[in-house]
Amino acid sequence: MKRTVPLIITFLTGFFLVVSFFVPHEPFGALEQRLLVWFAIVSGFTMLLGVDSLIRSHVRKVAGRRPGWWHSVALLIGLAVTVVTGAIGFSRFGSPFHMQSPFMFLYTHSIIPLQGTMFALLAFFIASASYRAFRARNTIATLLLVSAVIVMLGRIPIGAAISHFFPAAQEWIMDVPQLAAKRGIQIGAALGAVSMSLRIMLGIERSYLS
Amino acid sequence: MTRSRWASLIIVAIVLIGVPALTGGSAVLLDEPGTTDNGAAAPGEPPAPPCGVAAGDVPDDGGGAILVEWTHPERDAGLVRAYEILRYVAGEEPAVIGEALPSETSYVDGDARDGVEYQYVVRAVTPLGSAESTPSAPVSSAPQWFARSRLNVLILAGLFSAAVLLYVRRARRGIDLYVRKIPGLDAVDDAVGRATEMGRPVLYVPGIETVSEVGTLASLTILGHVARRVAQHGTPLEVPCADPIVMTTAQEIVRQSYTEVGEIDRYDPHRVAYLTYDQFGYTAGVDGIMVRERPEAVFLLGYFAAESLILAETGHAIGAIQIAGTKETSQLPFFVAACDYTLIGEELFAASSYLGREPVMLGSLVAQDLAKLWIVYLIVFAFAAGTIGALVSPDGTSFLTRLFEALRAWFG
Amino acid sequence: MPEIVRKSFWERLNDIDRRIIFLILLVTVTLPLLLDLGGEIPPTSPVIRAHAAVEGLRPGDHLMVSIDFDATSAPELMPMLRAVLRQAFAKDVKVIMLGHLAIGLPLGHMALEQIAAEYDVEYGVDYVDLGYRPGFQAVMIAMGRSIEDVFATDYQGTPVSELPIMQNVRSYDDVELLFGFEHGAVIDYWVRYTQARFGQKMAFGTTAVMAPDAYPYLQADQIEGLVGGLKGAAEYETLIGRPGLGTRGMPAQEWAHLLVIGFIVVGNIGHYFTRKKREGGR
Amino acid sequence: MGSLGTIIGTWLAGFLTLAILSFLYKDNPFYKLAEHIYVGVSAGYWLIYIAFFDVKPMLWDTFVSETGVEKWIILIPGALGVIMLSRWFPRTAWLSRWPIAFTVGVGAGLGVTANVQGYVVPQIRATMLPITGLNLVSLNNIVLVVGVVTTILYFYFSKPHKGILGGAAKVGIVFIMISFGASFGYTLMARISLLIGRLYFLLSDLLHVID
Repeated sequence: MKRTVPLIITFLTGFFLVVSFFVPHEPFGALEQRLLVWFAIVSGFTMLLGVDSLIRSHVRKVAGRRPGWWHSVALLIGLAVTVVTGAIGFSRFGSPFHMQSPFMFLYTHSIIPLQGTMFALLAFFIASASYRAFRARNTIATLLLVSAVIVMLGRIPIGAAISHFFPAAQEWIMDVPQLAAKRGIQIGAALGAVSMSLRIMLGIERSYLS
Repeated sequence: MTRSRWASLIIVAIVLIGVPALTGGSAVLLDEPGTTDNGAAAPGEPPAPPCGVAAGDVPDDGGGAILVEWTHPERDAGLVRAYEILRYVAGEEPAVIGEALPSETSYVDGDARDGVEYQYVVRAVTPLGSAESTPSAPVSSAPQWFARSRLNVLILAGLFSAAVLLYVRRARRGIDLYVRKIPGLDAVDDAVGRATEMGRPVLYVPGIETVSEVGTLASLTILGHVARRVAQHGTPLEVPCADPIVMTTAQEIVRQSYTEVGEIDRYDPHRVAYLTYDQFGYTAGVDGIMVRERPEAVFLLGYFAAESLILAETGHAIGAIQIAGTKETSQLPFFVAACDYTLIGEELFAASSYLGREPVMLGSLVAQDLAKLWIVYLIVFAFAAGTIGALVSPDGTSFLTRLFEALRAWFG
Repeated sequence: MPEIVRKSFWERLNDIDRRIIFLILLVTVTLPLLLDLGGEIPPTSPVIRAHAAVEGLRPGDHLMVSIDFDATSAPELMPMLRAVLRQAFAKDVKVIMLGHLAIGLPLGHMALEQIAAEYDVEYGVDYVDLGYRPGFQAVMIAMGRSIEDVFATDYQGTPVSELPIMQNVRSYDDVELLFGFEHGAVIDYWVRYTQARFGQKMAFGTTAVMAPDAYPYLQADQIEGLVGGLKGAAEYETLIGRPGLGTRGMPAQEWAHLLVIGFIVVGNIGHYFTRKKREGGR
Repeated sequence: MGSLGTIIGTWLAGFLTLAILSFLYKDNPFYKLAEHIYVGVSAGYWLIYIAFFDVKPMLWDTFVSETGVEKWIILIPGALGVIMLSRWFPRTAWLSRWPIAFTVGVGAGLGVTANVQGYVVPQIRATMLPITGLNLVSLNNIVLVVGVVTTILYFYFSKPHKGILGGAAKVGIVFIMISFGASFGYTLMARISLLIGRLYFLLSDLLHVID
């Protein structure tokens, strides 16, 4: 019961999705859409488990007065304030996402800048990674380096000003060798993914519930 | 050595030949497209109506849809604002059911009742008035039992599945199978070992997607292996999750691994925890764990987007051994640049077979190789057929050219 | 034998603290922003056409601005939005803002309030923010008959019937131009529904990634103009004579590119010399 | 929100921006605070988001508006969701494997067909290219075919990489490296414009150094 039922559920879910892909006739055709809606609903409930896990782990830190516990207080306050403003937005404006809702104020002035800044860190990390990683250690590493530099130069007006070679070479590298390797990788990865999915569906691979 | 040098030389030669050729040839691409002059004098009377209105059941669907197509010689005059599609059943007045752009010559009526016979009229709307076509012949929609356009997928997926099952069975019967070394996977145990020696934790990042993404499933199976090693050594394992379903699944897997090696008492579910579903919020949190817990081994396996480099660079900065892997080709370069080992695409999916060294699993790797080989044959064959066909008769009438075209057409 | 080996210049360069790299990058990007080093970017035809479409409006005409992007594309699209709003307010054109991305609209609203403060304009009279309504296709189509049917109130809940600006605006017929700022598929629906069906004149600003997809619309004369990416924004700023983030951002962009290439070159020189030393010492 | 709200909001945003940027120097209490606020606020945000855009329309609204069988069918995923919550109680925790099995099944089922249809078939088709004569397109076609084939062979697991296979795999890795270099360089511009966006916010909206 504890092991067989989940295996059957996995198999049937996967099987019906595959059938739905090939059989447009009702009731199979709409199964894919339906199962995806179900998936979204189940993940909605699971979100409660996630938030519960987050709250518990930080309540533990606060209760145990672990180092930096007051940061956990900030986290819990942030979480609570967001959920409460969301509820206020829902009850007063009919949607938490209404422009006037305090929830959106929080979104605009905390999540947007936080998101933008974390994202912007990439500019720094891409610089430090290029400094360190692009070294002509051997033939293959040299190719990596040369193609990166050509594409970098080809994407800015100065590159074109130096020589028309750069924008043209940039385009060619992106369109031909870059695309070729990407395709090769994707075909292999797709086969790997199909075989992995099959193993899971058929219960050969079952580490998730063994 | 010499062979790789030759290979590189060939590639460099191709680049050197190809690029100048392109520089010469791409001048057209760089030109700004001129604005088309639209000042043709408008005739003072409504245009001719659309003609040749043909309607038919949309193939390969669950019914309820009819495709309407038409031609309109007047269209080039640039006068048409839109096409209106009218529908009626015998004995009723036609009513507008939808519109199409001036550039379109077809419309899908997704609101048909199966079995009911409809007729369609297409009306061209212009500032000078509108013009209606003659009605189409009566048609009805019907559902199909099989999506014929997906026959190729069925055949390919079927053949491949059969190969996987066949080789898995063979493997079960104990036939010894060779699998080449995958450096990143060989390093998994070393990394856990080193973390144990240093008395530092292991950090396992299963990506930012949920379990409907196969890359996440692959990552979770590798997590099982890592967790067993970790449990044997008694090393702490941190698994921060961005998706609650991944969290619950990972908790099951890690708990199971601890149980298997008889260390269930050491399992702490709070270390397999949810952070936030927000891509960069998760990144910020994992970065925080990295700089504070100072893990010695960091695993970045699964689906990653832009955050890949933020995580990998932070991991590099704290001096951890990093093993990364994803099938996202756009993120692979960053992992290669910042991590010690990177599992590229298929290697990520091969991992659970490889790490387990279970013959059953290795069987599916052999099946994958067989499929790859056939794909290579197919591509080379098509290349040869297309090339020889084009050389033999450039007008495209040779048997080989037609074979080539047929092959391509079969693939969609 | 063990001795204290003094690291050579190249070795130290090789293991340089990455924070120095961060600092250099920060300075390289900040300087052009601060000092306004960017020359004017010569405008290209799609941007000139977009600018001309707004320029062709007369005082009192209505410009509808649609915010169809969110924070991730804001660095590219906000400069365009600011430039277009400045151009409109300077010409006494009335601005009606709305959007099809609920989570992006606050960004547009902030820009609207900011730019409006620079001019002698009043909310409800010269500009309005209608906010967001779900279901963008339905919204687009319904506005062809009556804007008030969809947007009975503005973003604050004030009935549009009480807003002077909306007194003369019933449908697209009273909107002389629509300018959409796009980072996704919404642009296709604007063209498909609003342009094709109602003949609405429209121009767009898009991210650099999206611009090639929108190009066919321009070639087919379905849209009046197209502004693509930070470069397009810089061109637009040149046209309105108010350099902004686009103009300043372009040199920052280029400098940073060159800097990263410079890092790679320096890293390789360091690598070359230290390798010689390593091999010589053996 | 009035202008006071905007001012407070701008300063909050400014503080958070600087706090995150300070991570580049080293981990510090400000980053730690911003990080915790980010995790907390965004976890709350997504909880609300999923509740409002997933569970409410898909489960609640469907249940309320539908009649007949559909009304009851939609309770199946609802029940699975509730079963998932059985993890809260150790004695019933094993039940949660049912919904987990369902979600994994969705992933596996999609994985089988989507990968064949989405990657294998179109990529093979796109790589079926001929030489049509002495021209640029033909040259590019050769490079493409060689690149795809050798990259595929690089991932061949069940034979040692020696002989022809070894040679092909080495050419494959050359293509892979060129590709990685190119993708890396291609992304640079977008990343830098994000940084420009953030710095502009700091210099303009917060500090008013530039307009």
